[in-house]
Amino acid sequence: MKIDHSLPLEYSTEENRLKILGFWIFLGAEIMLFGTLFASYFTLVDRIGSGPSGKEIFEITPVLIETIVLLTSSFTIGLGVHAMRIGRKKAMMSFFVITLLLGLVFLGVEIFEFIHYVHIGAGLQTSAFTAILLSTLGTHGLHVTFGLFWGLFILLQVKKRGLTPETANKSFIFSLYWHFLDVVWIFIFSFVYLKGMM
Amino acid sequence: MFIRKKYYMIVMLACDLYHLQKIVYMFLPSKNLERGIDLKRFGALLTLVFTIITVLTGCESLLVLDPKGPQAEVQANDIKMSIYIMSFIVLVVFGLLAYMLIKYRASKQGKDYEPPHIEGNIVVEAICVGIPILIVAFLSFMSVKSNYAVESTPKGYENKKPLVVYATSSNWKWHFSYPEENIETVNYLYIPTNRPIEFKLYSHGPITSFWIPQLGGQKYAMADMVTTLHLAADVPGEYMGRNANFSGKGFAENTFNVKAMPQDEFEDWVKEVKGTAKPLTEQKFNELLEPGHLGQLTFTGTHLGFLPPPEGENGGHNHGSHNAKMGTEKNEASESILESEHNHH
Amino acid sequence: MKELFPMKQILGFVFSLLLTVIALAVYFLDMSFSTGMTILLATAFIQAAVQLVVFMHAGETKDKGAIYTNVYYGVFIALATVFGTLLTMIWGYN
Amino acid sequence: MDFFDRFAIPHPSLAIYASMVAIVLTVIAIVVGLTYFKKWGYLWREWLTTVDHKRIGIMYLISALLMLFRGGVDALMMRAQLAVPENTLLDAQHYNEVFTTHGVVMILFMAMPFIMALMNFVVPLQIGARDVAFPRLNALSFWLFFFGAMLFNISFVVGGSPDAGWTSYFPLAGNEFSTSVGTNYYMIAIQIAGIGTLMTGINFITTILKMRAPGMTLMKMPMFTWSSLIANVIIVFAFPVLTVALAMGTLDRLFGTHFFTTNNGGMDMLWANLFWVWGHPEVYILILPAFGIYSEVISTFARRNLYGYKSMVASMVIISLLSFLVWVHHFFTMGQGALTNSIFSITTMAIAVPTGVKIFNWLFTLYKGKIEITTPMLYALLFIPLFTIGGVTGVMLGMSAADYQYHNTMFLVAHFHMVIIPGVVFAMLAGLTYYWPKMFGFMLNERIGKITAWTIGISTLVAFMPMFFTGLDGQARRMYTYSESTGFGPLNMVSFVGAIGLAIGFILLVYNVYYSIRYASRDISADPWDARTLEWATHSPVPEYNFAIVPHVKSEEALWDAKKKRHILFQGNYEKIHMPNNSGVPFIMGSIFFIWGFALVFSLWPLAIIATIGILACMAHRSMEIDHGRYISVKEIEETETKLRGAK
Repeated sequence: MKIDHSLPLEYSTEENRLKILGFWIFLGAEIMLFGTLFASYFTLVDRIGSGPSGKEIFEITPVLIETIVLLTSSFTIGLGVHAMRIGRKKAMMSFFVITLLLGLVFLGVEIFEFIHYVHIGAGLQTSAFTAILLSTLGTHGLHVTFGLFWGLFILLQVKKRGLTPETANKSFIFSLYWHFLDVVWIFIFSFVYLKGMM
Repeated sequence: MFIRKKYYMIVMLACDLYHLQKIVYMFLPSKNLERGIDLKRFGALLTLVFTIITVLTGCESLLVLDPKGPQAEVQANDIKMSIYIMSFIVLVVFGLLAYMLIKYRASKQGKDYEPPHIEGNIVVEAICVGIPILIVAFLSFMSVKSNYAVESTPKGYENKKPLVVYATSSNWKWHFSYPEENIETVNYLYIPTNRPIEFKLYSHGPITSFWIPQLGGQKYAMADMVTTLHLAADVPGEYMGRNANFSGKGFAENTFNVKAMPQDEFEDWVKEVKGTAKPLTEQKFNELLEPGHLGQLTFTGTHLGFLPPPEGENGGHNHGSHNAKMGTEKNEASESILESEHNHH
Repeated sequence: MKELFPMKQILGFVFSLLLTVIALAVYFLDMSFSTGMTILLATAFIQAAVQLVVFMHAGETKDKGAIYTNVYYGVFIALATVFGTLLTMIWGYN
Repeated sequence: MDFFDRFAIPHPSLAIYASMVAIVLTVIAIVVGLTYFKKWGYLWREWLTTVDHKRIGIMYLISALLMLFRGGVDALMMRAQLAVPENTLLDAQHYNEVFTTHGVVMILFMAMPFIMALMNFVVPLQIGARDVAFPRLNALSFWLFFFGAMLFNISFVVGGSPDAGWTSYFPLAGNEFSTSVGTNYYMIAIQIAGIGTLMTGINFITTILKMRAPGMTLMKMPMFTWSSLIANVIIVFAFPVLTVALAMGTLDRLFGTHFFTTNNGGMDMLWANLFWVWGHPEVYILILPAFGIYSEVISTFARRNLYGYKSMVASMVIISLLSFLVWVHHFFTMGQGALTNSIFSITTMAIAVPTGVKIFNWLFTLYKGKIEITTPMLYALLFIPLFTIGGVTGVMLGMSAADYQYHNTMFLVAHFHMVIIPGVVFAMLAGLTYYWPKMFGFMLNERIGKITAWTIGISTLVAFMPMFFTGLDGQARRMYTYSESTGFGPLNMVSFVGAIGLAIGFILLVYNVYYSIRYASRDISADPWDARTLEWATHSPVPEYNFAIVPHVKSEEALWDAKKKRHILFQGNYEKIHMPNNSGVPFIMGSIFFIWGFALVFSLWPLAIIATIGILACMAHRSMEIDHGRYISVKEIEETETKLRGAK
């Protein structure tokens, strides 16, 4: 395996460069996935049947907590990648741990939010609106959940194997994923919640 | 007579195949090609093209190309026009292909002929882009124009008061409600000629498509909204109508008869219905909604009163509960209706 | 410790918080739907761009052409899908 | 017994029972055969665990051919049923199942894998790469497709086939009107295969962008590679839409949500909308690689460079964008108003322009050529006129006002068959014949091949031309029967004759394979067609590392210029070659996906949860695994090369 030392570790082999580009293309597909969910959401948002509308169920506090937490986690994982690039394994791991913990908080609040919705009669089966609302949020939430497990496995590998071209590559790709989830959340925050409460 | 027309077309198709066979020979490996034969082959190709055009002009008797109302006429004219333009394109492509194949076969080239390297030619490519763009632009213009034409009251009928008919489908029937006349029919439709008809379409179940080919193109009938179809009949007569969108087991037989007649005859019919038919009750209508086929039925009153169509405040946005009771019946449930009513229509 | 907190990233973070606060105006202030949507569209897309450039390092390698093309293509198609769907499913019926 | 009742066929017939027996017997025969000939190990080592793009391509090919016959039998049954008025060969329910599975199988489980087969086999060779970017992912893609297809196919004998059409419009496909598990199969099997396709898309874009041989700039790529790149771009952006639509459909069916139902705000047409947002680009995913094949074949056998290379590329890029902007033409008749229809009518017809450019470029490639009519070329030459008919009728359908009359009729059916069969199927058969020597080291018989091509070509015309007329005469599609008074009978009989012709054509194809395996000469050169691109520069069949030395490319027709202008392709000495290791994980993961899908179809929740955990475990294993691949030593390369040259 040829290692190119002029590049950051995560780009240092051909395989690594392939993986990073491949992941970007995957993110292109994810843009379309969430784009479709948004298209469906906007189409169904007023079709509330006999259930509640967004205005009636959205609350600003949990949404704000989720937003701040996720934005911060996106910042910390950025710092993690920076630490990785200057070879600070411990710092990098700490930032990743903080990121995952923030992700966990986000998930907790979201689960709480879901339970609340179901409790006030806005369950998955209530109306087209609630179905698409919970599916859109749920798809993002599932991505976060998946990310938590994925991040955990990467942390384990970094701990065990140190910063090698492989682990650095995985960590970097994971950071791309995490930032992307933040971007998606910004759109959810803006066009599901804020637009709904406007 | 109906069937004889089809046989005529088969004969024409067979002619096509005969000519095609001639062209086939052009492709088969043969050793001694003479110039004379080439011309014959080209002749065969031309004959083929002419045959195609003859067949197409023989199409006048096809339902869609035999319009009996202004909307169908707009569409038939569009179709014929596009067929002619497209035949021209097909002709050009076939001609070019035949020319290239006849002229540049390996067997016609010298043994050490080396085909040249040609990158492309701006002028040629500009023509290949330009002419299609012109054609597409023209067709787009026509398309948009006809589009607005078929989506509004038929031309020449603007000043006449339209007859509103609610045409609703249920598995696998059509219900026609005449709110002004306050009558309702099942699986048959009487309309006055020379008067615009405004069909309000929706469905008590799967998506269906309301289609009377000789009066105009189709439009969907859906459960959660009402769509509008503008038609009119110029000529009295009986026309075929059907659901064109697949809707399950009874789809093939999901047809209805249309009879267009002068206004006074239509009014006589309405009177007669009012005098003889039974009123449509909610209970009776729910029975009618059961999946299955029915013959032709006639009622006074309409179902629009007790089961309002999904428009206005009952429309897609907030509707819901009233539709819930339908459709839960299994298709299986009324197998018997399907069997017993099969002969009626 | 300081080397762990590069200025670019901190500024990026502050900026994204700022954008969030601006976006929140549509909730706390009273404004028309179109003004609100304009603000939301602006803040959301700028925010996405910040993430893309500052945190995701989209433009740092030779592949940046491919990466940006990919993202633009995706955004274009996604927007076409969203607005095309709205046009067909809702606006067309008015 | 309640538990087992759900697996029963709700509407059985003799054919289904016969199939059950046949399936069981076939499985037994395969198991016994493998055991008797002691081939289990071989199968596992060489095929099930392979990550070699060539072998994966061949597995796609075999699957596609199998599915072609499954879908073909469906087609024959339909045409037989409609051959005469009021026929009773099939009843309505069976007819509905048959046309549904025909559509799904032909589009998703025949045409798609056929394209994947050629892409997998050819693209890395054409760009001078050792393999695709992510060989392991490639294997996973294949197995997801394969098990998705298998899941879909068992619906025939377990639980009942879907019967709501390949478009599966709601609410007909919803719980209200489809009570069997058929549509669950549809939703989940396509989902599984679709995820595989999406990953292929990512894989091939990365491969083509990053793994080209030195010197091969984007504008020096062979046209098939270009078309594959564009098709994969469309895959990456179109398939997520299908993923979402299917997930919503699944939620509706399994969890009682109201996305597409007729109550509680559900919107049935949203399904149609999303389906076609994916569905129309899908058409171009199929047709573009086919265009690529034609470009290669026509240029090879006209003995000329491809005319208008740049405009070919430009037209494909434009098609890829436009393909996402036209979907509404599939439901012009929904009532969305004249404005919306006008917009989509114009975008639809606009696609005809770049497509037309391609047709003219092929015609001009023939100009001043030295045309040699081989079997692949014959398919290409049959394609041009037939596809033109299909294409121009497409423009006619694009005129929205007129479409109100074509929609849902046999005219439409005729149109898309005249596009897809000459466009895609002929291309795949041309590609199959063209690349057969590269795949297997011997050529298919030319005489039988040409007869096959003619049979298929003429039969296509006979089978589908009459439908244009019956369509304009008011025959709706998907009707299981019609009365004699409609007068549709004779023309439908003609179609049936055409369908039989097509069947004969495909049987001839199989016969050709059999005949050539037995009698064809194994003594062929690496470049039997005197072709122009890089894939013909290596041995036939291709060694596992593709090229012993990485080629250096100077022009868009690398091999041709090496032959004519003495460009040197291979410089330098052998070096050890890094290759990926085989892995059983993709196959195992595919099998677990199959179980997962089956569990969801029948709502077997504990099993579904176990399978989900299994899938996640496979991913976790992959994450933790250390696999640096292996090296092929210089000595081994030398041995292989000497052996292959000896066979020349």
